[in-house]
Amino acid sequence: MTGLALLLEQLPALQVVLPLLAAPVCVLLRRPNLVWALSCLTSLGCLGIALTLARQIYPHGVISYAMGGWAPPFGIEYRLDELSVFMLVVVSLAASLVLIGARQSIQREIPADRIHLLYAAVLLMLTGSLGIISTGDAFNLFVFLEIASLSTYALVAMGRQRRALVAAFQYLVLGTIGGTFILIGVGLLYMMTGTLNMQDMAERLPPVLHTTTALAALAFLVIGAALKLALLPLHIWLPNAYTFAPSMISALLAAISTKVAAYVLIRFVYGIYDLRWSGLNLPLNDVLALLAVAAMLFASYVAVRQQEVKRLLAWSSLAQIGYIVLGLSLATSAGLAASTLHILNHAVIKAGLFVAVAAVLFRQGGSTLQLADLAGLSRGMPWTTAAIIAGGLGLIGVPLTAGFVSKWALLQALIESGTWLYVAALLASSLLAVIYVWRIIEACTASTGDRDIQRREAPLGLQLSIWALVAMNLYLGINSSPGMRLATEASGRLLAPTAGVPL
Amino acid sequence: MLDAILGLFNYWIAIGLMMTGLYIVIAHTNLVKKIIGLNIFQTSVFILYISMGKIQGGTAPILAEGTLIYSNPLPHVLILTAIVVGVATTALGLALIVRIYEAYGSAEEDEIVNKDRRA
Amino acid sequence: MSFEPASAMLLAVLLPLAGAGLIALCHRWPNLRETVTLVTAAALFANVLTLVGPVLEGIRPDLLLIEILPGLGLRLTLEPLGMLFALVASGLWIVNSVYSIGYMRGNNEQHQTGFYVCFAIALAATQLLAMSGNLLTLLIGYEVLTFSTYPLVTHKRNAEARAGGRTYLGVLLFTSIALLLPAIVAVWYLAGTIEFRDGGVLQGMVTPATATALFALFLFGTGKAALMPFHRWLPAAMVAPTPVSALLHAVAVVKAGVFTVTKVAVYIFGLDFLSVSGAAAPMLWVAVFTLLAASLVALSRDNLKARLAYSTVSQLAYIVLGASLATSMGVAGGAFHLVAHALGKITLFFCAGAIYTAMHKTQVSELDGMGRVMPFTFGAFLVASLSIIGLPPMGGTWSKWLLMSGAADAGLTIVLAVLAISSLLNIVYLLEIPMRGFLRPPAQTGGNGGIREAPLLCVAPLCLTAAGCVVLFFYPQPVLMLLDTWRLQ
Amino acid sequence: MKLREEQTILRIVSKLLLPFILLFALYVQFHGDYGPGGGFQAGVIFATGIVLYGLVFGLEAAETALPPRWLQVLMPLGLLLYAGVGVANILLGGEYLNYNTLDAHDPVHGQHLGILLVELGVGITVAAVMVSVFYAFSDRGKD
Repeated sequence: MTGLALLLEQLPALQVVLPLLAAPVCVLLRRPNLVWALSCLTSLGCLGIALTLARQIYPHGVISYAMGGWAPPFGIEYRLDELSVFMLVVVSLAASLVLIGARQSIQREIPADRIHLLYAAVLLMLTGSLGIISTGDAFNLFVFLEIASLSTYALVAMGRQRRALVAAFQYLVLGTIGGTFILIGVGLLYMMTGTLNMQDMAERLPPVLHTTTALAALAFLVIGAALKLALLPLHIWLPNAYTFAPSMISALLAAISTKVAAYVLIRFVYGIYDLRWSGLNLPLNDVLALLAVAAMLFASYVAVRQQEVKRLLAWSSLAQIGYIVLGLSLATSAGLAASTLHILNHAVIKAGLFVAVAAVLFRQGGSTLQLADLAGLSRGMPWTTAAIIAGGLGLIGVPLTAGFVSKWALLQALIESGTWLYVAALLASSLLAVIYVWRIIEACTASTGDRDIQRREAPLGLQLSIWALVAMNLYLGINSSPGMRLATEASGRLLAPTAGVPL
Repeated sequence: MLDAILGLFNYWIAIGLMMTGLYIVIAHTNLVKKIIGLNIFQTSVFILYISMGKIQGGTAPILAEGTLIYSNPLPHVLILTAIVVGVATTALGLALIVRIYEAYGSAEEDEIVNKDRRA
Repeated sequence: MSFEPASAMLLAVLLPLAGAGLIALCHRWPNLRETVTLVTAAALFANVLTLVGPVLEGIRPDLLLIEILPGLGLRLTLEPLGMLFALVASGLWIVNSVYSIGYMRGNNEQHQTGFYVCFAIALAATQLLAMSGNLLTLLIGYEVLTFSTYPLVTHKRNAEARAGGRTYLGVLLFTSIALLLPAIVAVWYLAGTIEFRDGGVLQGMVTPATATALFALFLFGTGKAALMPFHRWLPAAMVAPTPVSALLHAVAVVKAGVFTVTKVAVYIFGLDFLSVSGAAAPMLWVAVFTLLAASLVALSRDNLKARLAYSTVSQLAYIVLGASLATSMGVAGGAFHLVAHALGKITLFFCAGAIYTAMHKTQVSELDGMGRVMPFTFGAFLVASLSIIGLPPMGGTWSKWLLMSGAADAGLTIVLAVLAISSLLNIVYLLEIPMRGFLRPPAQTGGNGGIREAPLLCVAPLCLTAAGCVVLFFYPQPVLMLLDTWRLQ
Repeated sequence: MKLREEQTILRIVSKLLLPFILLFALYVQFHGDYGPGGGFQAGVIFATGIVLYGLVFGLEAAETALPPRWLQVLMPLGLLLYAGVGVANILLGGEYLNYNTLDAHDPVHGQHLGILLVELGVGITVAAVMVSVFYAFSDRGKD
């Protein structure tokens, strides 16, 4: 075996280890620009690894990696199937694109002696997120989830306003409750199955499925994941966290945190349990679907009424999370594929919007951006305005943007399941999206009146990041066949009657 | 009935602690108390795990002459990790409280909300 | 030129887009900018003309640009109806551009570069729409058209403009997302394809009840066709400068709406299926109602542009009516009316703009005696009015004739009566204006400064389009040939 | 502070105890692969020693003994040691954290070596984090 092939074997671990190694190096380096460069390189490295893995997994199927050489199900197994590798690409791609533009914005918003800590926290968050996706071990998943969450709390707390601290605290309390719920669920499952390996669990679960313990475990897992995901009644932490976090961190959160939580939910309800099991005597699909619909409508409605741009986008994220959950609640391959695709598309769209907002804030100063502050933006920062419009159209789901494709897929899935009420809800939510997006666009193109705001385009780095994300958005909207195919294969693997290879 | 109460006493303790912890988190406005509640809540889960690993008549899982039944060490190991996570969370939570106190002059949630509203 | 027809199609979409880019680059040099606009418009028209030959020979150029989802891509296909629309839109763009230059300079408007850029993008969208080979491409063209015309509608950027723009965008986006998109998804789900095909794709796939519902979704969903109750955007868009109104009402937007309706009726439902299943019948009455109601509203409007707007709502209903008759004669009548009304209405709006530019008058009641001051403008107005009413020797005669034959074919005598009544209403509300202009004495005394027309760049186009109305009566063959090609296929 | 100077017994006892606390921490640290113990516990015990020192002799004294600058370096260093062992395993041709590779001839020896190094990394980080948390809190409110 050559050295390179040897290294290829180790990619599932390297994926997670790379940012884990880079984080302490960041703390040691301290120099803001060096640290930023290292973070970029690391996330790009992760992206490279994820793509390499995808090239292996899509044609050949699941990769199983025995951590520390201990064979599964006894040791910790890193198990990469189509869905996980899809998510790996989403997360590392979003992280790379956002980090590339982060340098100036972070320098402007964070005191110089803390920048290296911020990047270290970002890398730890990346470690956690990638770990969650890669691991096949339920407890390991919990640990990574907490690593990601803890670094996120710290990142939110670095916001410039004092309210960032309160937002971070709120997030910490609810996030910890969510994490602990997942811990309980994992414990109960371990009680019933005697294993922590999720694949193993899935195989041992059917005989004991009818027990209260197994059902309680599912309830705990779903609620825990829903808390991290900010599914509607459990959403209160999210708007504040997104609003008061440093601008670029908001972009990262929007692109990564909730998306990973959505992955966790999918893993629980399809990887361990299976929503389609008839023995599962719970109306879980309906509950999830109703919550999703409530999120789509209510959150969009609240978004329409917001005056602060980041908060508006945060509420819009809540609505978009509704789309994702609605798709996966259908328990069909088409629905799950639509959800998966929307995870990617929404990550790209929302990250683009938040980075654009960061660019505006970079020129404007301050840490919150009222709609009224946007007046005259189309004159001073025409390119940024164009990016905001492109992202907004993506949120609405206008054709040729990524949002259209996933919405189309979701509509298809809904019609296929004959759930017409949900179709109506989806359309109603899109209409609300039109309104809130239009409020932003109208604010951007409004004339400044007497006030003469001097504005220039943001620095090149931010521009680059914005346009990379917008280009992704448009590319995914125009040439969506590959994304759709990957998402369909990912959901197909998860819903296959005999999921995965034998242990 | 009695069996359900006494035989499963470990679960009852865990549930009791869990509810106590959650109640404190929800009901108290003092941020430090919230963290304490959170800790109690987490501890209940630790107990749940550890009691799960105990096997009646089992000894510590160290190979020794004459013992055949061992308790399951795995939950302990897991919980050790979970405790570390809990400590990290607590530390971060407390650090945030200190900074919130410095910024607002208070660690009571309602006062903080009021101050933000006025600002 | 020896273009492949397929590449000429692509060029028809790309040319205006390239033009838009160039116009933006020429921001600082107004003369150069306007030259670019005119050159692009002329090039586009020439390019579209090259396609007429092949289409008349029965060729249908077809080009799959990109596949967005499996079986679902951006596809350009040119059939005779689309050819007609592309021709009308690109041809009138030239005239409209000339007029715009006169109007914008005459009124010293702001943001002129943005105006021409958006105009060019809107034209690209109409070309895409006209040549769309499936519903998705059509939807994209439709939405791009909506978004690119929004800045034009809100050109004045004041509160009033923004309120009008909000209604404009709100109605159009609401209908397209809430009704049109689900209809498209439903067709995709039911028929497995959203390609436009001869004879439709839905035959045998759906029950008559579903077809009726779908047809209603399509017709109401096409907000640009301005069927009541989704017509509010059209009067609201009157806040726009007049060249924009001309574009909205004659060239691009409303015609895109009725073209969509026609195309869906012909190539998605298929006329046979539409008449056999009875799916079109309810919509026929909606069209009839809109036709009459809008005429009545137009009667009560004193603002000239508002009156013309309601007239448009009414005239569009003719075309929808033609499609809903579900006979080839009816569709042909609708398609002919698409041309005739375009020529007539653009003239009327040009006149309204010319009156505003020269005299700053916007109300019908202020126009007494103005005909003597602006004889060319009011003469053109008279010609265009007669054409829209459908009196010989104007082009509108043919479309009324075809529509009536179509109604007779379908055995709907009552529709004949409706068309007759509507023509009477047209006479009342349209002819009032030239009557006032020519026959009444001027309101103010001492206003006899001789002839005072708007700038030449404004007047020449409107005389040209008025002449077009007459030419269309004596020489309708090109249009009829295209329609024959369509009917023979 | 006056109070601190009066606590003679406390000062002497803690001075006596301190070496043993640290020694015990090291014992727990390095005996972890045979008996109960390991990096987490050892790190905390070690930190306890420093915390006790700080409580009794004052923050300044503790910070002279173990400067915060060191902690800033020690924290990432421990993590690096941990992750580095894993990477070394990969470079030696095994899976991440497959200690068997550390000794080409005797996998069991490799296991011992591996867990020792990894736990040392954990211990260093935990101790450093604990102490810096203590520093951070007791540093507050002075200025």
